Amino acid sequence: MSLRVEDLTVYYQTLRGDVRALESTTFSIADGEIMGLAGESGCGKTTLANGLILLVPPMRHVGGRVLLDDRELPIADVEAMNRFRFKEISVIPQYAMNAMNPTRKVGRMAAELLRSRRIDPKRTLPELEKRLDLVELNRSVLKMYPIEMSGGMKQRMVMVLSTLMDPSLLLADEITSALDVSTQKAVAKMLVDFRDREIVKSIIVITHDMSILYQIADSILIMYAGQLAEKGPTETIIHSPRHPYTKLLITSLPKVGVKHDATRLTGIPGKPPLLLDPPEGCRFRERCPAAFERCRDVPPFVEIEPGHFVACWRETESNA
Amino acid sequence: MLRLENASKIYRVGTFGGKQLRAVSDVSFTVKDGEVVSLIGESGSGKSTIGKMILRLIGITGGKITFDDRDIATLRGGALKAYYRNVQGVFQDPFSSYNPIFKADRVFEIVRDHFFPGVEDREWDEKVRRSLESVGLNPRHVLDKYPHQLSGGQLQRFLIARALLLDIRFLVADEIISMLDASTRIDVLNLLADLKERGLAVLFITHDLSLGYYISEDAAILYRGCVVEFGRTEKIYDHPAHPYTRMLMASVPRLDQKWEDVEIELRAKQEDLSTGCVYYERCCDPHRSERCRERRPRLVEIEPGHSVACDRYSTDG
Amino acid sequence: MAEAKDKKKRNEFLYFAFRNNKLKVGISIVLFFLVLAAVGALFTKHDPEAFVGPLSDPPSSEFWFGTTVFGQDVFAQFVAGVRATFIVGALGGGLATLIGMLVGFVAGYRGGMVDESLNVLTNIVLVIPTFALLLIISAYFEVRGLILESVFIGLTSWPWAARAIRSQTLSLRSREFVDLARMSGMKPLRIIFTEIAPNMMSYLVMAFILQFGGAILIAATLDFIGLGPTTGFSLGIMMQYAVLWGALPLGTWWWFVPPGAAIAAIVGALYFMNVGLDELFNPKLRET
Amino acid sequence: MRRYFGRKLLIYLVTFFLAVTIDWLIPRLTPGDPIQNMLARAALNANAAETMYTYYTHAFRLDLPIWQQYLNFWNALFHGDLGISTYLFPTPVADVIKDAVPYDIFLLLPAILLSWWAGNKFGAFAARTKRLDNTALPIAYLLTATPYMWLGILLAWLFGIILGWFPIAGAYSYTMGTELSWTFVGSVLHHWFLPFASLFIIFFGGWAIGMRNMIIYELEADYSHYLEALGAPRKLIRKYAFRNAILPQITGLALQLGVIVAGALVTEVVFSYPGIGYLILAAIQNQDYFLVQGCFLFIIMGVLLANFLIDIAYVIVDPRTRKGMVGE
Repeated sequence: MSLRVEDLTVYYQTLRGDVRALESTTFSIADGEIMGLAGESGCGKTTLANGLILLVPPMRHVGGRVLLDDRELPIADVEAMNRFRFKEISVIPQYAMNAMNPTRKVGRMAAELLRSRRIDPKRTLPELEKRLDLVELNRSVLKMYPIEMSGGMKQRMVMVLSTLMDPSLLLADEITSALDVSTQKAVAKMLVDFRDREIVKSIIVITHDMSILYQIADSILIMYAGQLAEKGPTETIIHSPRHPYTKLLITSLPKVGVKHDATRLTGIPGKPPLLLDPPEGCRFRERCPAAFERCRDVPPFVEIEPGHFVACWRETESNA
Repeated sequence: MLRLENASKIYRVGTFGGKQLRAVSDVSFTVKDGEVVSLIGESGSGKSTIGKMILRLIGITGGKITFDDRDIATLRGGALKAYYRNVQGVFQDPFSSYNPIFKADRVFEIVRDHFFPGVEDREWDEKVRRSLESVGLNPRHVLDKYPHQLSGGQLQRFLIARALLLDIRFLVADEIISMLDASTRIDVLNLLADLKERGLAVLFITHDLSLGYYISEDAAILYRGCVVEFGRTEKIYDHPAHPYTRMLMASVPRLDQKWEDVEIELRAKQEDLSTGCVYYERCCDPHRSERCRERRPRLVEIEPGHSVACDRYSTDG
Repeated sequence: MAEAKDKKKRNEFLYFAFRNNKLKVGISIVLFFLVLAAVGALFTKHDPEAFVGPLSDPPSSEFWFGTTVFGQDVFAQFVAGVRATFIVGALGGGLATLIGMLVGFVAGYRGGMVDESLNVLTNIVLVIPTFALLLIISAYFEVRGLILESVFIGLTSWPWAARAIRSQTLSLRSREFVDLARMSGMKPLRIIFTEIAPNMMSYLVMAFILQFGGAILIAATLDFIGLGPTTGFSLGIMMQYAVLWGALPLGTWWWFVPPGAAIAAIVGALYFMNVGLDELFNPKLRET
Repeated sequence: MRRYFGRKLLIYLVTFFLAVTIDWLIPRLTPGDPIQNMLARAALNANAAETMYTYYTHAFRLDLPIWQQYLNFWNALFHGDLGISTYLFPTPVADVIKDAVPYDIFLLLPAILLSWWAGNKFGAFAARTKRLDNTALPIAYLLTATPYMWLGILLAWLFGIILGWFPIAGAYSYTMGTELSWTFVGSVLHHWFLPFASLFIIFFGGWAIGMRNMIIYELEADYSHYLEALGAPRKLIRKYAFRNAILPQITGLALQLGVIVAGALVTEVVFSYPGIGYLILAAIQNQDYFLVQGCFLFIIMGVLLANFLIDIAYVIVDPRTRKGMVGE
């Protein structure tokens, strides 16, 4: 079992009190699995990603554990986590476009980073160059400054840097949103290629763009307002979702070939709750067409079929 | 109604305007009354520049833009104000479209001061209430609020209501839903479609093919400042003629079919091609020849309601 | 309910303002000296120029700050000096900020050649050591008043404000609400003052505070080398007389320590207020 | 790249031209007639004053039309002839300045460079923890707020008068001539210390504040978070942040030159240290306009030259400007 998250809860400290951004999340990822993590803005997907690798103030670890390859990650202890960062768990950040030091040549920065982690850059150079070929980057890129590289080149460079130590788990945060369509497809396919070549064991792809997940993710985890709504294989989530929020989310996405005058799509009324004092129980309650009084208590995240989890009383009741 | 004839925009870049950046070159298309045209292009294709040129927010370097056959570049003072009675715009970032230190409905007051000075309060409030309801907003929930107290979707519809106050005939919607969440996007899109029913013409600028398809009859595909394909939306989507459009169709992730394995050429930074076809470097079409490098192909109609700018179809070839 | 929400935004600002101790310390010091400048004259028993006490008398109950080598009441001079300092600060700093706003707004909003030329002007005035310029100008004017000095300082120290305001205007101009205002037929000048300027209140206040402090320092330096106002008193002039008439060898520290300390305290407090305001307006530097 | 320097050079030339014009213009604008003032001081009887007036007017060629005088002024400038100092009569202005400049450079260069280095190190150090930030920073702010001359007086009083460790006037003790011997150098250093210290302390505060704000900004930058996420030690993150935060401090150095000149002038007056500052004040007090003009020109040239050198240094050190210009 590659990653096991048990009841993880992380809040943001703000001047007006705690924002309950992530509420007791439990799920697991098998080796070799690419899990898509999707949801609207503010649903907690970036909090979950940061919680796993860089839990620093203003974020606060409230509860829960994280096990990677059956070893517990000291996520709350910033110093102790350093041993795992980059080697066991790594990240391609949302801000990949300016993640590299602007005043340092890329190669030199990589060497200094490796040396600071007591790894001999000379020994890893051949592997680094092999990886550059994998992402179709010319070796001369190591002598360039970030300002001389295009958006796509920087994204692929950060991808190579972050996975240089063959981490067991890679977090890829919105890696395609800033790119244009053609580069987006190339980068997404390279990510899958890295998993196929066992450069990384498993990947969490964080994005709001469901169609990208349909192309590259094995499974998808849907989040809403800091809670897990549904997790399952990509085909089931896209074509036969069970959680009311997932259903509405999928149907509200315009697909090429759907014309307005033919089928009029519908959005989801209302807006996500503020997480400063979120509603009791299921947080989708106020916007959910199928809500009833049981929804006041928090619905458990239950496996209704092998590999398919849902947190909704309607589904678990009818299924029991 | 609105016609662009070889509209171009060249920016002076670098210190003392040394280098020139060709943002838009020789773009021509028309938007008829009550018609929605989508302008589809990736970042840096010049689509927002075209939007701003139509709204007279930036000057035009070459060619002409006419509204009801009058060149909008010549409009001054009163004539310009009359133009804004007919043409308005809504932009990408809802939160940047409001002056943060004032209440949201100040945008209505500005419209009132400049366009309806004589109207008394009661009649004006009624007019505001009606236009808010026509965009699906409940006046009681949205009036007298600061921008940060409203959601992105509400703010965008608020701006459309502002435009409707002026009974405009043409709306430039520049990526108005790209910053909204999936669920609230559809409401704004449906709103645009409903307004089209009521005779409003819309230029829908977006980088998302599926959105373009959903609401527009005609679509223009833009690449590095040039319209490479223009025509009925269904025709372009069903059988794209230009290599760039074909590559777009193959690369955009869809919810109903997996990616085909179309080979994509990943180019480093391309330098500026002032002559010849802009897509020359990345074009994988076997037809590509030296002629593509020298001559820039013009838009040629290959079937009724579907024209493309590619050497393969050029008549005088 | 809407009204409560709106008030909440305003007193939230005050709520943070009072918790920011850098701001509190800064404001209290400045207020103390302001009160001293305004009301101090009531406490002084003597006229600053008059020879009233024993020569070089250390501070006593009679003369709180002791007397000068001529027997003048140092405290009376001190109060007059603090008042002059505030006047120069307000006038000089105010003028500099006004010119800075004018140049900054026009350059930032118009852009193009206007921006280019105003920028060159700003850089020129910034590069020229304006202090040397002030030296010469004041040397050639026989009769110099406080107002003239403030005007000179204002005319030569505006580039700092102009640069800050220009960059802020540039960033605000590209915001979409300015485009929206233009599409509502608003005239450029009205856009600057009703749309852009209100958003920059924090910047304008901070620019003024820095100019205020800068003007005080320049004025004191000018006065010290004898190029200040030829009539009346200022802290700089006090220090000049002290050094000129041998306060150092005589050891009459009470003659030259208070004026310098007052300037350092006032300008230091102003900078402190500025840091407090900066933290208030951009949360990145916030203390939590 | 060439265009970047071309533009910078143009601005400096225009600035120099403007400054010189202002410098030439001021004496002509002020009320009263310089020759008249000069003669009035000499308290001659009526007709002697009359003849002297025509002689001097002719000698200083003030009888020529304005633009003619302006052109003469420029070509005299190019020949390095800044006219004759009336205060130190026969010696030409250029020589008077030539004697004063070494002391200026000897005082200013170490004060600026050392304070720049120490201030930046201290600013980076102060930004490390909240506690440090709240104790060290207020001190730095107080230092920058301190008027130059007041600190000079305090140091002179404390170390000079009370403790008597350092002399508080002149550049070397009057008892010796200016010959190159160890005792002379020792005495120069002895006199140099207090003015250097007062300038150093105040400049130090300014740099510390600038660095503290810049380094906090860099530590918040995306590349710092990325290094943290990859488990890089604090030392590397701080090294990168410091390196990037120091770049704007270089331009800061150029922008502060105007203020630094002011500080130097005053400190020299407090310690009667024979640099340009002391000279320009003496010239003003004795209404020696030619010497004043000469000093002002010299200060302008010094500041412009320093600015240009700093601009070159900045482009060499910061790849973004170099690459930015070539790339796009």
